[in-house]
Amino acid sequence: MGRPDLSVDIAGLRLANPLIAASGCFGYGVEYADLVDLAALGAVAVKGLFLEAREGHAPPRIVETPSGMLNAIGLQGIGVRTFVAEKLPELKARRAVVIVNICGSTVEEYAEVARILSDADGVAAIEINISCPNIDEGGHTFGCSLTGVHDVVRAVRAATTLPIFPKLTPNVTDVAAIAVAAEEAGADAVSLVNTFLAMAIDVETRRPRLSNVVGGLSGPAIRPIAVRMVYECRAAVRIPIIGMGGIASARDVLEFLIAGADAVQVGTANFEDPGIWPKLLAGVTDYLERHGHAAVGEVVGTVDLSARETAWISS
Amino acid sequence: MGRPDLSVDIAGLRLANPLIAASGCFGYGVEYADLVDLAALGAVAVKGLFLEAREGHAPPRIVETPSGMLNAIGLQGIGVRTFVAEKLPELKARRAVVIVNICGSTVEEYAEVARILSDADGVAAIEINISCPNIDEGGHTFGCSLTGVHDVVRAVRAATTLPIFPKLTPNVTDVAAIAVAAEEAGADAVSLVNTFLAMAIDVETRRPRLSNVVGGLSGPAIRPIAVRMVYECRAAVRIPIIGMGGIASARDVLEFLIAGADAVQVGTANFEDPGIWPKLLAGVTDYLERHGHAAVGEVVGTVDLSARETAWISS
Amino acid sequence: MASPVDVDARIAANHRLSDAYNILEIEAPAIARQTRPGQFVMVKRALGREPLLRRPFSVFEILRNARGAVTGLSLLSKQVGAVTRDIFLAEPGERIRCLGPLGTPFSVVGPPAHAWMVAGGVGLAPFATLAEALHASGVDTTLFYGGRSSEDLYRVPLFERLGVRVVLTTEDGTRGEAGRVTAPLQRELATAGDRPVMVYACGPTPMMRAVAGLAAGADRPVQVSLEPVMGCGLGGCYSCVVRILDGGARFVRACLEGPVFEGNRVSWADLT
Amino acid sequence: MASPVDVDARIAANHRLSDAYNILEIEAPAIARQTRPGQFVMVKRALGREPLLRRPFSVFEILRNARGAVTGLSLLSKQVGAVTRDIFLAEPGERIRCLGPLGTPFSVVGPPAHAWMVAGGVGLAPFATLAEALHASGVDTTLFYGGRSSEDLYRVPLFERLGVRVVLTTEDGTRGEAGRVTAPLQRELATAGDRPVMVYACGPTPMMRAVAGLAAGADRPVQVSLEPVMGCGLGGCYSCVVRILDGGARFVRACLEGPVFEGNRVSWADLT
Ligand SMILES: Cc1cc2nc3c(=O)[nH]c(=O)nc-3n(C[C@H](O)[C@H](O)[C@H](O)COP(=O)(O)OP(=O)(O)OC[C@H]3O[C@@H](n4cnc5c(N)ncnc54)[C@H](O)[C@@H]3O)c2cc1C
Ligand SMILES: Cc1cc2nc3c(=O)[nH]c(=O)nc-3n(C[C@H](O)[C@H](O)[C@H](O)COP(=O)(O)OP(=O)(O)OC[C@H]3O[C@@H](n4cnc5c(N)ncnc54)[C@H](O)[C@@H]3O)c2cc1C
Ligand SMILES: Cc1cc2nc3c(=O)[nH]c(=O)nc-3n(C[C@H](O)[C@H](O)[C@H](O)COP(=O)(O)O)c2cc1C
Ligand SMILES: Cc1cc2nc3c(=O)[nH]c(=O)nc-3n(C[C@H](O)[C@H](O)[C@H](O)COP(=O)(O)O)c2cc1C
Ligand code: FES
Ligand code: FES
Repeated sequence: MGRPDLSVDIAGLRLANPLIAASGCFGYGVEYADLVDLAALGAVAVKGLFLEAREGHAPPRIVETPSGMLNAIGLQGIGVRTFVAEKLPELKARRAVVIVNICGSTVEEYAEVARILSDADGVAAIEINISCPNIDEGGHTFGCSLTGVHDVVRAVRAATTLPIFPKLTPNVTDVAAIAVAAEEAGADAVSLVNTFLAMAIDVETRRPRLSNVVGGLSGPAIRPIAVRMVYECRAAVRIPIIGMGGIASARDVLEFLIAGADAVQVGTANFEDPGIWPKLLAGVTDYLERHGHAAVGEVVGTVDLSARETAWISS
Repeated sequence: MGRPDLSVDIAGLRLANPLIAASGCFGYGVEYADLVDLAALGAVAVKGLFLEAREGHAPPRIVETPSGMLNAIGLQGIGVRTFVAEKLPELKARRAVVIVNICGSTVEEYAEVARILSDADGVAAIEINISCPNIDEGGHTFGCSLTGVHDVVRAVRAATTLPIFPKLTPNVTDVAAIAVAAEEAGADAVSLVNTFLAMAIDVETRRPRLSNVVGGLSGPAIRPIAVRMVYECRAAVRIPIIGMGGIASARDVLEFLIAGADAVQVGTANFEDPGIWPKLLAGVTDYLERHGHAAVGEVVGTVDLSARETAWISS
Repeated sequence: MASPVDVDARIAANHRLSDAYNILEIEAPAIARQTRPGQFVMVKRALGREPLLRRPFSVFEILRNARGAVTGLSLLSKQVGAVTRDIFLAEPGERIRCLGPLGTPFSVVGPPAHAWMVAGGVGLAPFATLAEALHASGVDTTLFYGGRSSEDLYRVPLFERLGVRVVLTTEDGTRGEAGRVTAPLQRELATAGDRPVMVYACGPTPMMRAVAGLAAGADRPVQVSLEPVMGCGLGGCYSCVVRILDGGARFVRACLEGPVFEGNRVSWADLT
Repeated sequence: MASPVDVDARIAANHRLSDAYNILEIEAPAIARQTRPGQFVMVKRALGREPLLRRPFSVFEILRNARGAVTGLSLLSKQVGAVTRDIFLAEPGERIRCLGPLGTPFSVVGPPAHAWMVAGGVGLAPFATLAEALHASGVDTTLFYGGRSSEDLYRVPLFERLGVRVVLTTEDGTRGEAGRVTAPLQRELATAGDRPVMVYACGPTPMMRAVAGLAAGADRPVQVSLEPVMGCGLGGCYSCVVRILDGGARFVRACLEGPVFEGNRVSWADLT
């Protein structure tokens, strides 16, 4: 048997492997070009973009918590047109598969940003951020209601023929229902999860440790909740799922795939170890070989619910 | 100035200090009687009780995750009458302040369990578990909807004159709205948070690591989300709040108090260190003294949102 | 029973026996003095450090100084994950958090009964203290001790010094009889005649299940030391339950009612 | 600029200078060879270990062997939390994860300009490499170095060997002039005449703000090395932003455009 096939198909978009750099954790991708072979990633999801440039929140913007971190960057960004003009050409030159994470204060803004990206050269797909918990206009309000999700996805669907991946918030009672709403409104896949709304306080000063008071929790701490949400969504929708939340090892990648994700994103772990990508790839490849799989797709959604049985193991 | 006053008043129930052993993490209390001075705790919240004895889920029932653990105990329990007959007398003899965590498959069962406890001798308050994520009848369904919360709290309110503390699930879009529903239905205080619905998979076998497939995430991992929820509820209700989720040090206790909790519960950390109680108390006392507080209540809900200003500090 | 104590104990020595096994000697006399055979301790490297929860370990030896005074205890550990790795790498002089003694001990037979201890790999751990107690009461004792290979068998002379007859097996035949430990046990059960025999077993669940079956078939009582996952060791969390058959099947906490159970009480079909 | 490398570097030595300060020598020649004055590295004890994120540290010295070949670099660290504690406790032979060099370095003046370095406490860190570079180009250099007490002042001879004139202050008067480091700076600025002077500053934010103000008042250029919280050090997270005044106020990433900034570009009112 040859090397297993790592490529995945996300709604017609073929990726060389299921590893995607998570939005907001990899700048515009170009920052990492010297350290990471962008063409060797499945794709790069760039930082969330509004129509216009945004300043973001005042620092402190991050704070570390047990096995995780909070961020309230506030979607600082250069605006979609500047991105297309200044960053996209370099990403293209580096042969990166580019997923653009888009934001909007209104349904119309989402649609407008999507239209501009459709006309640009080198965008593979659009991830619709309806889940940023840090800013009032970050789509979180859209992302928490079935009609909000439906309206935004519908509008973006009408604005572009690119694959569209709404990115869901975990801060809801029933994430599977939200995923269904996204699917019905025309999503090609769903990304989940964005960060959990959270807070940390400096007890000596009694000030919130983020200038924005609240921020989003990411990192290994949230992984078990994210895995559960992917598992729930897998049972609810037919479209592909891009899973994420706390992935820091090949084992974690496989956990998401087995739970039902067709591809994964890695965010926070890239901060700790920008050299993580080839390690994840090697670990996944090794697993597929050990388990006799010809292609990575064979492990997607394979949670085994049969009764347990144990073999005799001496010590 | 003398030693600060650590006592707190939760809806007329006076506790010697704000530290409560969290339900399900301290057995029926009697298990710890040799190791922990039960009378020195603010209170003991005993394991969730249904009307009848329950077997609970098959093992494995717990699994560790980054800075946290999942549990799916499934509310194994001896039933409320056996508790009253066999455990309550010893708790009373040890001078423990006893909060009984109650469960029900129906609204009527909650009310019936509450009635039995009202007639018993030595129950200080009832915590209404409408938030156990591990079992279908664990109240999670009640706890996720405004009307469900309202119905259960109303029924228990009618059944007892003991203080009642509905315990809220964090697995909802708007926990503050749930807290308001509980308040309006007659709750004397609210406890939050219960555990986050989560999942872990053994990637080698592809089996869920819990026999119940999903379980509840507790421990330091969830603390930033729990603190945010306490902060949100503080702004929404007037009744006292009993905060919890990942407390493992005096600093963490203070973070919850500052966010708006009148008292706290400690669960998972007690597994790591059953000797944690006097340390927490000493740490809180030290903080109050350093900050010149005469009473612990003075720090409750004191998040400072004023603009930052920094002093000159030479390195 | 006396109450457990939680100590931040100094590590006196670490004997690495192979790439996987080690014996850690720790200065915890307050625990060691109270420990009875089959009891365990809950251990982690340091409070506040990942992983969060402690792990259960049988007390292997009670350590004494030259004058016979109890100085501490040792653990026989096999590396399988994070905490056993910490235990493997620990250096003398460092500290380790240790809570115990915990659990219900073996019931120790006296003469004329014979004691047959059946150990699989690291399942040897609870038998050093048991062998001492049996030796003290003059019980005729045999240890059936099996592993995958000779790399799984340690400290045999310790038992021989206590007058224990030792029967070794390895699955790969690198030491003792080739095959599983149940083979010599089965043979000897068949030929034991009417001597009263108490069987004690500790090892992987399938091995204990097999031993319990053999003992039951030969109408011999058997005590097994089970190893469920334990979150607290104190009865607080209800994670460690084992399904017990008496009085209608029900889950009991192995940290309190166990880890030692009579083999015929255990619902083996439910043990994974 | 060359690209940063991430190494699992061996610790060659750990000089504990007090209960808080230490100098850690690490074998990372691939980083050290590329490092320019004012650049930093992102450090943590080991991958996969809490705390999750790396921490930024200025490269203190470039280490060389007897033949002058670069062997590594050192960090001057002050214990304030988890990672600086790990750095304080690290033992020779152990390893540390180190990514660098990162950031925009100081712009190094040449003669006839004089260089005045102003350091507060651990803010001394970026000045050893700067002093070397200034010494190599024959720049007349002064170090104004202040701390709370003599317990905050270290490695003065290192600078003196490079021909640096050193002016010491302590707030408690236990070493050098009593008071803040800005006092002698202010005096000398007032009497510097028409010599061209470049001021470099690193230390607590309020100190740097004061130094930038004094320099601006005396019409001298100033470069400050800021210390915002950094999540990645590579431009990925946008956590490290500093508000800059040119072209309308905007946030720029200190890990890429800094940590060194011209003092008059910084919006000091926004720095906390
Ligand atoms: C009463 C009792 C006494 C014990 N005595 C000893 C002893 O003397 N020496 C010794 O080496 N071990 C002993 N064990 C087993 C020991 O507790 C586990 O090996 C240990 O918890 C593993 O911790 P870890 O952090 O190294 O591995 P983890 O990282 O927690 O786990 C590694 C792998 O082992 C599996 N695992 C962990 N614990 C168990 C378990 N209890 N049962 C089945 N699978 C498990 C996990 O699922 C995982 O796949 C005892 C257990 C009990 C309950
Ligand atoms: C470019 C750069 C170079 C640096 N060079 C050095 C150096 O050479 N030597 C040195 O000792 N330190 C240096 N620092 C500061 C160093 O990064 C912090 O002291 C370190 O991150 C603290 O980590 P910790 O885990 O020990 O503390 P933590 O546990 O993270 O924090 C402890 C306390 O310090 C506060 N804190 C942490 N980091 C900062 C910060 N950057 N600004 C303000 N408050 C903070 C936290 O809020 C907390 O209250 C540098 C920082 C930057 C940005
Ligand atoms: C600093 C930071 C910035 C982020 N910015 C964005 C963003 O712009 N758009 C978005 O959809 N998600 C954003 N996220 C969320 C991540 O893409 C990801 O969903 C989340 O961090 C969980 O994955 P992780 O645990 O691997 O980091 C951001 C996360 C972090 C930590
Ligand atoms: C093993 C275990 C059992 C629990 N059982 C109950 C229960 O019976 N009733 C309940 O209301 N909460 C139960 N909980 C939730 C805790 O009371 C608490 O809300 C949660 O664990 C968060 O606090 P912590 O992070 O301090 O553990 C249980 C938690 C654990 C870990
Ligand atoms: S281990 Fe917690 S109850 Fe037994
Ligand atoms: S530290 Fe991440 S962008 Fe600067």
